[in-house]
Amino acid sequence: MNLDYTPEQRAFRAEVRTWMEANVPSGPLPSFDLTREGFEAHRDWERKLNEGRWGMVTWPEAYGGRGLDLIRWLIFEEEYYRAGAPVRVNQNGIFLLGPTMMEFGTDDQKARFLPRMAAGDDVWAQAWSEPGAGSDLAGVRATATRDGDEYVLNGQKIWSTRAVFADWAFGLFREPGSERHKGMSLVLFPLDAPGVTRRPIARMDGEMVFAEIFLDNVRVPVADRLGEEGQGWHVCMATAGFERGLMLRSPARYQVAASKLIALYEANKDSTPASVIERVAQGWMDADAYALTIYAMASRLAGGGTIGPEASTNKIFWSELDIELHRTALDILGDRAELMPAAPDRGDAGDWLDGHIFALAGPIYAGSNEIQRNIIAERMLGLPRG
Amino acid sequence: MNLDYTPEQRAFRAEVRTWMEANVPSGPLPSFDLTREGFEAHRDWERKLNEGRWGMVTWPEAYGGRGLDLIRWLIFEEEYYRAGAPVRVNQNGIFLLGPTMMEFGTDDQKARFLPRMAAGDDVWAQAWSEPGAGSDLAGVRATATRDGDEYVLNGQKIWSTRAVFADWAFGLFREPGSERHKGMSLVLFPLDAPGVTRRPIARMDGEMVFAEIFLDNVRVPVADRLGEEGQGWHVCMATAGFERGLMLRSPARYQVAASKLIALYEANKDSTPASVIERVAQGWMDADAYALTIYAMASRLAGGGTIGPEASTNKIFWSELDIELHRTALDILGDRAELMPAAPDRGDAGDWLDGHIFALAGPIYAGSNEIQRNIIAERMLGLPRG
Amino acid sequence: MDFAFTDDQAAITQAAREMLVETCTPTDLRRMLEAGEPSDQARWSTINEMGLLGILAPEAAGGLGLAAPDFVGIAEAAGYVALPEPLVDLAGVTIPLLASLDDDHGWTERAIGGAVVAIGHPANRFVADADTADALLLGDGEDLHIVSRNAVTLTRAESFDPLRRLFQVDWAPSDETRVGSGWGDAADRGALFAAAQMIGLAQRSIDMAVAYAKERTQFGKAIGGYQAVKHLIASAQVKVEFARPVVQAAAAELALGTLPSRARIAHAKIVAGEAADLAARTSVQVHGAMGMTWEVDLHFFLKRAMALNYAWGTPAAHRRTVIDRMTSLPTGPDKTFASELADA
Amino acid sequence: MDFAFTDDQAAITQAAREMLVETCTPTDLRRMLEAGEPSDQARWSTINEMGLLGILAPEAAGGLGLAAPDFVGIAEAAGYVALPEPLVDLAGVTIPLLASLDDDHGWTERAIGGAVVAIGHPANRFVADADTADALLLGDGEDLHIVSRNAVTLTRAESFDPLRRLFQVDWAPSDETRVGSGWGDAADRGALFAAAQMIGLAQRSIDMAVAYAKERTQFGKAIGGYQAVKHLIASAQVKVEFARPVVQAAAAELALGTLPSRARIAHAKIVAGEAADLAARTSVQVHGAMGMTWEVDLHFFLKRAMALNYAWGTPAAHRRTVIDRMTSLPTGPDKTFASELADA
Repeated sequence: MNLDYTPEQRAFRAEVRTWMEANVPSGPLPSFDLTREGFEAHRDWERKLNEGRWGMVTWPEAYGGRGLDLIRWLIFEEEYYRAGAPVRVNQNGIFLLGPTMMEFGTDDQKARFLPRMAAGDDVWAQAWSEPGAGSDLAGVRATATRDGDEYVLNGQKIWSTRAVFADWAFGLFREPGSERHKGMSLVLFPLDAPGVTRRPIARMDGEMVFAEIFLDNVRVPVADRLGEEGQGWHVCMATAGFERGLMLRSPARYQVAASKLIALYEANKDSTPASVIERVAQGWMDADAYALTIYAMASRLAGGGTIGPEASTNKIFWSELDIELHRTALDILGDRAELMPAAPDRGDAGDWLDGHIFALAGPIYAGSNEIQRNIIAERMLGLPRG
Repeated sequence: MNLDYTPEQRAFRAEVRTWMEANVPSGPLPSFDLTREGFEAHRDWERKLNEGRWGMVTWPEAYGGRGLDLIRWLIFEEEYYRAGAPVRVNQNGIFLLGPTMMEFGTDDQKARFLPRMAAGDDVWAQAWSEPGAGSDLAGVRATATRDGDEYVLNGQKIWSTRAVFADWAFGLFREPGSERHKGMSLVLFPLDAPGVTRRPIARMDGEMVFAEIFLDNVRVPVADRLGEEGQGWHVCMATAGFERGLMLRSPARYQVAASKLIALYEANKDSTPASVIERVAQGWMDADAYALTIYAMASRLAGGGTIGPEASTNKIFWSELDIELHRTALDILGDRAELMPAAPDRGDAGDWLDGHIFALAGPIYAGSNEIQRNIIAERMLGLPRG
Repeated sequence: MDFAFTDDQAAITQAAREMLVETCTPTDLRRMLEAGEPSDQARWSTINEMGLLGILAPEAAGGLGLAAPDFVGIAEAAGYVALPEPLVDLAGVTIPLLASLDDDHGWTERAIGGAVVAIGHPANRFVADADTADALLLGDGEDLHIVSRNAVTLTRAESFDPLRRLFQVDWAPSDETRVGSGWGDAADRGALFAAAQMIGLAQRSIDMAVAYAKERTQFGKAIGGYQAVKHLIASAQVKVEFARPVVQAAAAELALGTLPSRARIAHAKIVAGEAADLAARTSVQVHGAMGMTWEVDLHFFLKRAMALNYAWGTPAAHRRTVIDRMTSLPTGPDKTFASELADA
Repeated sequence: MDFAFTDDQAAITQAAREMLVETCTPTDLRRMLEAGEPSDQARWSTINEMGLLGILAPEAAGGLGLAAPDFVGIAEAAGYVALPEPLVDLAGVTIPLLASLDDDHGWTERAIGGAVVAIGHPANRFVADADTADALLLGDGEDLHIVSRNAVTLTRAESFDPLRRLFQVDWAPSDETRVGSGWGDAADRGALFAAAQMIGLAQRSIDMAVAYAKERTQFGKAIGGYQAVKHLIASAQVKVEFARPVVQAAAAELALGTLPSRARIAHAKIVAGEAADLAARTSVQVHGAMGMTWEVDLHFFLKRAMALNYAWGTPAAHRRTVIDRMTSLPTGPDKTFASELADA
């Protein structure tokens, strides 16, 4: 146990910091969910990252990555968030589809898709959930009917991030007549294919951050199935593991949020009861605790260990932390909390309201916290099912 | 809606206060659970209360009570707790058995038992729970086998309050072979009857506040069954309603505790972070909110309304309030919190530790809070069972 | 001592609630938003015809001469439907204040008749409903002024709650516009009736969660059958059950105007806000991803609850009042009601 | 940067844990209490033979010369079994302090060999284990003194935790007893290893809840099959999972002795205490009425957790340290580790 960064790790941090300082756009980019223009601005940022080989840092060098170990990945993320760099429009590719394809894809698929994914040439949407399925992925009803060398896709997907403007999507489809965990396949499809319709879903504040995808006899080659036919559940669980676990939620974002909260408190000290500093301190401690725990997990993985159901504890912790950080900020803002960005007299209200709405989704998506507690109880602690 | 006490209510309060000031023992009585001497001291207090007709104030005058309406009962309780009067050793009689007997008892039973109960001549223990039954009262296994004009009682009861020194007990017994809610009867039995063995159960701090009762062919006359044969569940549910609901937990105890907490905070202000006053204030607000809610319920009942499953909300609220009041006090006491009464240097540690242990039982007994939340969800809000 | 509402109180509350629930459905709210209508004239006429606006105004001024407990259930119902029109501020706060002025320039009567007087109380950063107001009641130091809508410049301060219309007001006081001095108990009234609305909002969030949990299935059964969902909702309902009587008591004691009565209002505002917040978040959780969308109606209630929680004094400010009362005056079981305590 | 324990660290921790779990069962604790034995000599000999007492003492003084991360898992195991003997205070706090003295009068060596030196640090109101001590390390102003057990008068301060033996000590300092000046990092060590014990206590409470929930049935099924019970226990486990690495990080950074490293210890003490408290209360709830009894073993762990939560600095005191660090030095994702920050 040694909590000092090595000279190499320090040098790596300096390298990232230098690159970010030189390249991170000075202002925020327009939303990638709202306009094609915003989406393309984010794609450009992905291209710039890829040029610096900072796009897919955890991927092997062969696919355009740097093959970073997890500690360096954490350092990279720390510097990325510290620099205030844009949210990754490529996120589904980096953390979900990319690693899954490396594990389950054919050589042809890897060659066709991974470099374009890394370059931002193909931006991917995920198409897992369906109306009525929610946390119950085995309840998927969209079908892939085999017709020679093609699948014919039909059905409806929902809560697809990036789907409005993305190029491709990956989703779960089942053989007609199959049930629950059986007979499902993970299929890739272009979002401009005939028969695909996308409909943005407005979030409660009017922002379009999700989409529905309707598939009406969409034909895709069998070669664009990822993994074996009927093994979609298995492939998908590997992917879900990535999402719930270490990868998607790097601690840096919460630590940056905690630092902003401290600054907000300091700036509004005179109008805030002294006790609020204890909530601020709790948020800061929890953000650090999350970072320390992820460092510990990363070290365990580096030493050949694995992450199992304890990934569910991460999900619960960060989602509750995120809400609490934002609730504290809104309480400090008081009657400024409700103001939308264009309102006068907002002062330093920043994007806490937007962040709060986003945080409210935390305990719901990527497997609701109720499901996560079941997993902890049953798979980690061995309590009986049902 | 009128939140002023009437002149008559004020006069009543003054009457209670005068009597209490003249009669409440100046120091605490020895525990009624620990020694016969302590038990008898409490019985003497019950006798004194009865002499002043302050024993069973909610009972009809015919049985030695005052037939108080609920508002006056609340005023009585306020003055009782305000005066720091002893805990009622007679509690099972006042609130559980007495009202049940008035509703379900025969004239003979009422004449034989109620006056002695009111006078403290018979102190009653309850004998409902059994090992393995807990919150599932329908899981009772103790049996009452009919033998002519007698029942032969066999089995084991647990968590019987007052049972070590009490004179009589009332408990649920089932006809051999009957199942779940059917075939149960509520039977009264003397605790010195042949075949009855009592074993005190030590609480975690060594205090004996419960007992087990073992019944080995205990013969009681059929005339000592309360309610119809086989209707024990029905009778018992009426009693449980009293326990969970309005009666057993008068708000005054929490309001007195909150006032003590405020005093503790003030006395230890210098060594306590300023933020703790917000927890103290929350405790005080919650104690008052509980009182206001009970006043509202009492008014509703006085107007001919009924209390149904919302009694379960009371149980949850007071049990959580009680824990939070005590946790706050222990946090103020800091390293004095763990000290037992005889320890030096306790300062104003009072009985917060003892109260805390007692409070920990709150969410468990009289139907666990998990059961109460089920009741609220299913019976109050109409969510589906199972 | 009687905590129950009178039959009259129950009847008027019931009538108002039925009218509001019927005329102010989420569908109505959506229609208004799509049409860009700031308020619904038909509903406002009905509110007016029912006499709700003058409920707390003296009979001499053309009102019903009733008191806060007569209005608290109506304010709760207004919260339950997330009413866009300013019934609560007008009937609960502004009209009683207008009626207390030496010379109200006739505005009490006009307001009772349906004219909107927006109130720029210093407890609030912006003025709600100023765009549809006939006049604005504004403060300049201690002085109160009534200014015509045409005499002010409004800048919209867009709220997260699209049905809440807030404005920054630029205006100039003059001798002609001055109508009196001092806000009286307007801040207390504002806080009290905001608390009442939050009780309604909390119950609405819970009712929606219950309805959804009965209908929505996961893993082959209604999610309301899962204990985790039941307990989430039950815990929110407990919060509401122990906040509502606090609001009602605060209403009954409003007229005392003492520190204890004001502390009870502060208490009510705090706990009603907490109940509304917990209920809204619980309902979002129960609704799953759907609860995050514009499409599901829940957000109307969540947004209003958040806005009201910080309006008419933040929870932090109200907590200071509670602590002030708690530490300066006796507490205990015989001191529950403000009438038992002289003010400090 | 490596958060993993070395094989050596894992091995010694594992060995110590197995020994403690085997020799310090609740049955053993009950036997000691019934016999009125303050400590178990056989177990103390084993602890001594395993070299655990000198683990943090310099090799020159006869110790193993290891560092806090080597001991943190052992302290956790001591908490897991509610160890009555003063292994943690002695090996973690007192012996390193003795070893740092200019002239320890030979007590370092004796303590490494199993002699008990009780410590009267000003962070604690009473002196634990003074009755079985061979000597006491006490403070008089800034001066440290070592006093023989026979030279002091002890008054028992009975703790809720019957296995925790606290004493008020009456004594008189003299030139002969003076051994040095200043407590060094003893308070940090005390807090750190108390935190480690609380992690063990938390996990023990959870493990007991899990075992009971699997076995106990209600309404015809194991209570651990009910979602409400599952979620209670799962929430407690989450607390533990995010407290343990904080304690480990605090151990790794102890030697820095800077404000950030001390704030991490304070952080660790706070969250370990919260985890132990939540886990104990959760376990009581899961155990139902049985959890309230002396008969069920749970109370041993609940009591120790409560005592340690307030020992070696209360949560309130530690929170002040955290806030001090947070407001006076930079925060952020590149400032997680104390080594990244100079002290203020």
